[in-house]
Amino acid sequence: MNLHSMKLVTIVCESVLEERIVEVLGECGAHGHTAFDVRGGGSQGTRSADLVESGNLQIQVIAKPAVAEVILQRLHADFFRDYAMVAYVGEVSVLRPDKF
Amino acid sequence: MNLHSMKLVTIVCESVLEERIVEVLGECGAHGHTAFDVRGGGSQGTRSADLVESGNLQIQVIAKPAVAEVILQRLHADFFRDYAMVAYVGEVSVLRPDKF
Amino acid sequence: MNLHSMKLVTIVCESVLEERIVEVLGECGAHGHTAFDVRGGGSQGTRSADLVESGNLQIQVIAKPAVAEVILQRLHADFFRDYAMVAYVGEVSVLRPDKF
Amino acid sequence: MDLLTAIQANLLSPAVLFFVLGIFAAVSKRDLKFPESLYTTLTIYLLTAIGFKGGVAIHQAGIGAVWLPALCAIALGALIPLWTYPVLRKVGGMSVADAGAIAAHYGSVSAVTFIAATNFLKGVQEPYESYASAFLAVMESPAIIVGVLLGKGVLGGGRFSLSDPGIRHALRDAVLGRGVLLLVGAMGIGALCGKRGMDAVEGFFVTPFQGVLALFLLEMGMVAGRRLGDLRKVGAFLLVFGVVAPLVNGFGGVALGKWVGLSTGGAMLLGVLSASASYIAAPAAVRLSIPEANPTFSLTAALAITFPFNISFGIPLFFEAAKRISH
Amino acid sequence: MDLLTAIQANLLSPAVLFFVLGIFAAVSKRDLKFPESLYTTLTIYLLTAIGFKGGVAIHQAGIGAVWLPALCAIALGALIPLWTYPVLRKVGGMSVADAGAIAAHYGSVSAVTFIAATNFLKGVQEPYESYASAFLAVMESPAIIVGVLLGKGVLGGGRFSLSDPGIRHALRDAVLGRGVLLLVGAMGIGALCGKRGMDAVEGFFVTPFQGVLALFLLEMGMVAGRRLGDLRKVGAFLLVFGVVAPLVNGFGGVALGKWVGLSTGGAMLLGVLSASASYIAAPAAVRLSIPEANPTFSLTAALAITFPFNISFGIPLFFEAAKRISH
Amino acid sequence: MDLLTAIQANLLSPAVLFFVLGIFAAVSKRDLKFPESLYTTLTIYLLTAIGFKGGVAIHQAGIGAVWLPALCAIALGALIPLWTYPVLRKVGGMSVADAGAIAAHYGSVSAVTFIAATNFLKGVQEPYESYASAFLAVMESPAIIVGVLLGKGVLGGGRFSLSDPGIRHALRDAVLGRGVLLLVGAMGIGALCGKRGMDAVEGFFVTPFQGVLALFLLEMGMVAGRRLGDLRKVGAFLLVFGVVAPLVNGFGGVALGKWVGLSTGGAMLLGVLSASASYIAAPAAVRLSIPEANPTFSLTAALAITFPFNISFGIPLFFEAAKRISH
Ligand SMILES: Nc1ncnc2c1ncn2[C@@H]1O[C@H](COP(=O)(O)O)[C@@H](O)[C@H]1O
Ligand SMILES: Nc1ncnc2c1ncn2[C@@H]1O[C@H](COP(=O)(O)O)[C@@H](O)[C@H]1O
Ligand SMILES: Nc1ncnc2c1ncn2[C@@H]1O[C@H](COP(=O)(O)O)[C@@H](O)[C@H]1O
Ligand code: NA
Ligand code: NA
Ligand code: NA
Repeated sequence: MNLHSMKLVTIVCESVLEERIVEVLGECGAHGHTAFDVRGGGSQGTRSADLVESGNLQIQVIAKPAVAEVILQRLHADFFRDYAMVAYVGEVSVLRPDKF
Repeated sequence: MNLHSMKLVTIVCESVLEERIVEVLGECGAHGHTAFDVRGGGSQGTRSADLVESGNLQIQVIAKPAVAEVILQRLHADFFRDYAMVAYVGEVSVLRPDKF
Repeated sequence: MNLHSMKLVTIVCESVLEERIVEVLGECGAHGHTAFDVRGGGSQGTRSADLVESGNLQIQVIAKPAVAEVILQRLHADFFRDYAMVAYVGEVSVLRPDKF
Repeated sequence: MDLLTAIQANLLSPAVLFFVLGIFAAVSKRDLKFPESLYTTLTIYLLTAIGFKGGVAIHQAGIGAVWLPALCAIALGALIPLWTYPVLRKVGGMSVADAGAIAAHYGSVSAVTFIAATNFLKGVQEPYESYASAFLAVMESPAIIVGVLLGKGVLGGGRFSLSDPGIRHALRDAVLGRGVLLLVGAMGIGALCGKRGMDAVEGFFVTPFQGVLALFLLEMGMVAGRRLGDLRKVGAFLLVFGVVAPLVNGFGGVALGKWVGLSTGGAMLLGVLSASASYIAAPAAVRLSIPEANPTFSLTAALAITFPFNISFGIPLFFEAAKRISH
Repeated sequence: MDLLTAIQANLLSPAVLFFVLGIFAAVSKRDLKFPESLYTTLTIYLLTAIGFKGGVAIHQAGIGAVWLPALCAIALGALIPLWTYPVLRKVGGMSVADAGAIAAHYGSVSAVTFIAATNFLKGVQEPYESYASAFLAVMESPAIIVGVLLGKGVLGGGRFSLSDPGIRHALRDAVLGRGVLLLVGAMGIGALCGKRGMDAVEGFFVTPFQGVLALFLLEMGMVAGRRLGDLRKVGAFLLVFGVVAPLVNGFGGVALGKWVGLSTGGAMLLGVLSASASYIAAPAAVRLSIPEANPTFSLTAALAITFPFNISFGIPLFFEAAKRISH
Repeated sequence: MDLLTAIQANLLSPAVLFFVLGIFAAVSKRDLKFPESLYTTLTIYLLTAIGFKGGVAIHQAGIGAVWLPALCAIALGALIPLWTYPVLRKVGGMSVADAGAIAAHYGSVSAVTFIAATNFLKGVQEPYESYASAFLAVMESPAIIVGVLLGKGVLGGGRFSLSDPGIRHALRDAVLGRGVLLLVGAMGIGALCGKRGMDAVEGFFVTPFQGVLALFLLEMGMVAGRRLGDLRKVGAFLLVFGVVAPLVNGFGGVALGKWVGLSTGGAMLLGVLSASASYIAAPAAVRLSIPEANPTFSLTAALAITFPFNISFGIPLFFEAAKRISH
């Protein structure tokens, strides 16, 4: 089986940002994403999900290493300062590298 | 602490496949799985979750490397062509290798 | 871009434990967590989510390697024997190491 | 009331207008963010309520009155794919898989279209056999089975095996899917409880019913509206098919209903059922058993063409037809 | 109405039949896919509605009428674990943890069983003290505390420490869990608002109430049905216990109710509460504080044996008993 | 009824008491675990119901009666940020971003406060222009736009560009957010359907309405209660502002309402709208367009101070004011 290395970028952030981040991911060259609602806590306090304002969201993107790097840079430049957000990258392998 | 290497297989696919994939995982030798509903977008369009038909699902399985490989092969053979699906593998460590 | 290595600890367990585990994570030195409801199956049977008792939960924590190790040890000591639970660790990279 | 008045009254009903609002929201990309569980909850409520009411009606009418028209309904459901399939193949130039898939959708039925039709009848104060939801219950499965057989190419000696896990799951879904189980189950409960049971639960299953339908149609409007963009992809043939098939099936259903002795309202409901296309049971079963069929074709036709057509124009049309044939 | 008629009428009520439908769906592995949030929402509605109605009743009856029977209810809840624990240990051969866990479940109460019993009384037009939901509110916690103490082995000098985080969380849950808070809170609100408040919210808390219960029992049927497979695992003793314990507790509760001056309906409700086993508050608290107890035992007994027994046969039986004692 | 009686009656209404229960649950850290989808579902229901009823009222009153007071309402919404911004800057010493953000919240409106006010009027049997929900619909957006402009520093020549994606998303949300779409959409439907449509859906949109509001306020109480802890963080100025601003805006709104010819009930509703602060539309739009503003300030003021103040004391106060001015 022929596995190919990819990056998995995970973003946890305020729900209000969903549309904007999906837009940014497309601009950075990602070909897809997966999102779901989460709850959590961090430096900016506990986030439940009863008001959209205080809702929390996890977005996962599989992307080529170069794209993943661009994504992180954009997140850093556009969102890290002002919003409750965590982002991290991991290594994964996929069968169909052309999909990402 | 004695950590053991395992594979984490993640599958994102159409909700309609949940039962079938859980069946396949068992056939491949996995001993458990975790699933939850997600939304997302990829090569086959945006998937929200308002109709089961267009629903989206994430399934995660921890398995021995050999089992993980069999799982990927089965997914490739049985589903990749016809269904909206993404699958990837990552490395993780666990304390109780006999559980998986 | 300056990426820093961190550990991602993932715990899948009975919903009833949510508050206690968040407490434990804080005691171990973690600075945040993300949680969401899942369904699944493992050695202790199928867990749906219709009663809290049989509900299932996934918790993710990004933490320094030393903290991650402490977390696993605490989970092992306090929960592994009596509760339906799976825990695993993976490698991730982050931009702001001081957050974790 | 003549046809134009009926159409106008129907178009100005809360149900249809909420549907239009949903389409508008989807088209103008204003996601109303209806929670997924709300959609499921409303479905469960509508199926249970309509089933329960039908069961109470069976209790009152006796099973003797129900079996013959129910048999006709089953036959209708199984036959519709048999004429739509060759048309889709020959006139539409569709592949075996796609033609079978679409045939399954159009033979099967849409519960919400049926419910909208009963509300229409209530609005114009036209009586109907309230056990008609039994037809809804029995028409869901046969067409799916016939359509899947066609789509797997049994006509051309194609491969069809019960050991194929997709087909196994699909048939189980088709024969006793959750929709059928809820509907038939609630119907059985209604038939056992009768009037006394209805008195107890009327405040939940009857009082808010029409309003719940309106809210549900708001959601359906969003679902349909999101599919509008796919209209370009399905081609002119399917656009025409999505209007002509319900007309043919609907008038056929009305005629059969009259022939088997149903009232004007009852015949109209049988027509609406024939005209309606499934967008819940059929899509799931077809996706599992004919994965090579393109779901965009069947779903766009069923949801973005036939469903809106039926609830806006089809319902008053079939009502008018049922009145005409009776005179 | 004699006992057989009462049992038959109860078995043919929408509530019980929907429960049976739920069991059927679970046993035939047809997941009806009720969203998780629907379960929670229905629970919130039922607890709030029953609490509010009870509060309005307290407003009308005066607290003076309530305190004595409520005290009896508390005593009942605390005493039931004390007799069930030794039986489970000696006759059933259960471990300390399992016996304490099961005792906690059977001393505590099931709100839905109570609500089904009030609906039964409404159906047979038997009056009852509508402030009886106060008994429901006060019986949930004491038994859990006693059961947990027993299960941690305090009788045998076992370790029990308030610094154990599991016990800390569990006691907090037991004393002021969400069920109790909703129930007691809504009751307080009803007591403050009285009739005028009821007039405002009747269309929500009363009109659809019985139907909502039917829908909830459909869901409970699925939950119970999924546990049926575990019946083999729990052994013959627990099967018998799951029927005998509610009978003993139920008749005891009826007798105590009569003794303290409750009406036939009220005594029957106290009996039903004693007979019922908790499947929400107790499981969570016990899981946190006695993790070494096997939840399969207590939950299967409570959900798959005692709950169905009570809502089908127990309710008419305790009603009959309450009528007999009164004459 | 004098002011004290009105306040007391309001405080003892189910709606306000359920709100207090929610606060208690949050403060005592007893999470009632209301599912997220329940919150959204209740919001959808309340907005649709109030919109639909308003639309039916417009159908009956004619658009001619509505446009002038609606225009006043728009003006009110746009003007409120213009006086609150300088006060927040100069007296409160807030940053440009924070002052603009808070001004946007206080100019915009809270639908639930409005609904609670209509329920109050129903309780005291005071008639009002039921098309008043039109004011609710038109007041949501203008204030947000003005507030965002202020918060981006346009007064001080600050940077404000429509190509900023945050501002783009925010303005789209503000002009046609989901709240406005549901409200205006349902209102249009009501206006088209009139009485006949209302007859069909009354059992859903009217019968349970007040009870649903009570349940929703239970949830709002939890949301507000969780913010109480932030009161320490916002400083004394904002505490005072959170009570004084609604008083000033409320009395202003009542006076304007009277001046433009509204009835006592209608003027009171316009006052309540002016007094209320948005906690749904404004927060989302402001978060996207003025990310540098601290949401703790605006949300704590709106949710933990102004909202509770309005539904407990504000509503009877503005009612009293409306009565006084009329004499
Ligand atoms: N150490 C962490 N591990 C996992 N998730 C985290 C962590 N820190 C923060 N988060 C998530 O990221 C969200 C925003 O974090 P923050 O900006 O730190 O408030 C939180 O609500 C959590 O869901
Ligand atoms: N690059 C990606 N990163 C993360 N998730 C993806 C990606 N591509 C697709 N997905 C998910 O997989 C589902 C099916 O993908 P597809 O078959 O490409 O339509 C999508 O709905 C997404 O939820
Ligand atoms: N091999 C596995 N892969 C992924 N998730 C698992 C696995 N085994 C167990 N789980 C999850 O962990 C929960 C508890 O597992 P267990 O203690 O084995 O019953 C299950 O309900 C699953 O959600
Ligand atoms: Na059909
Ligand atoms: Na009990
Ligand atoms: Na305002």
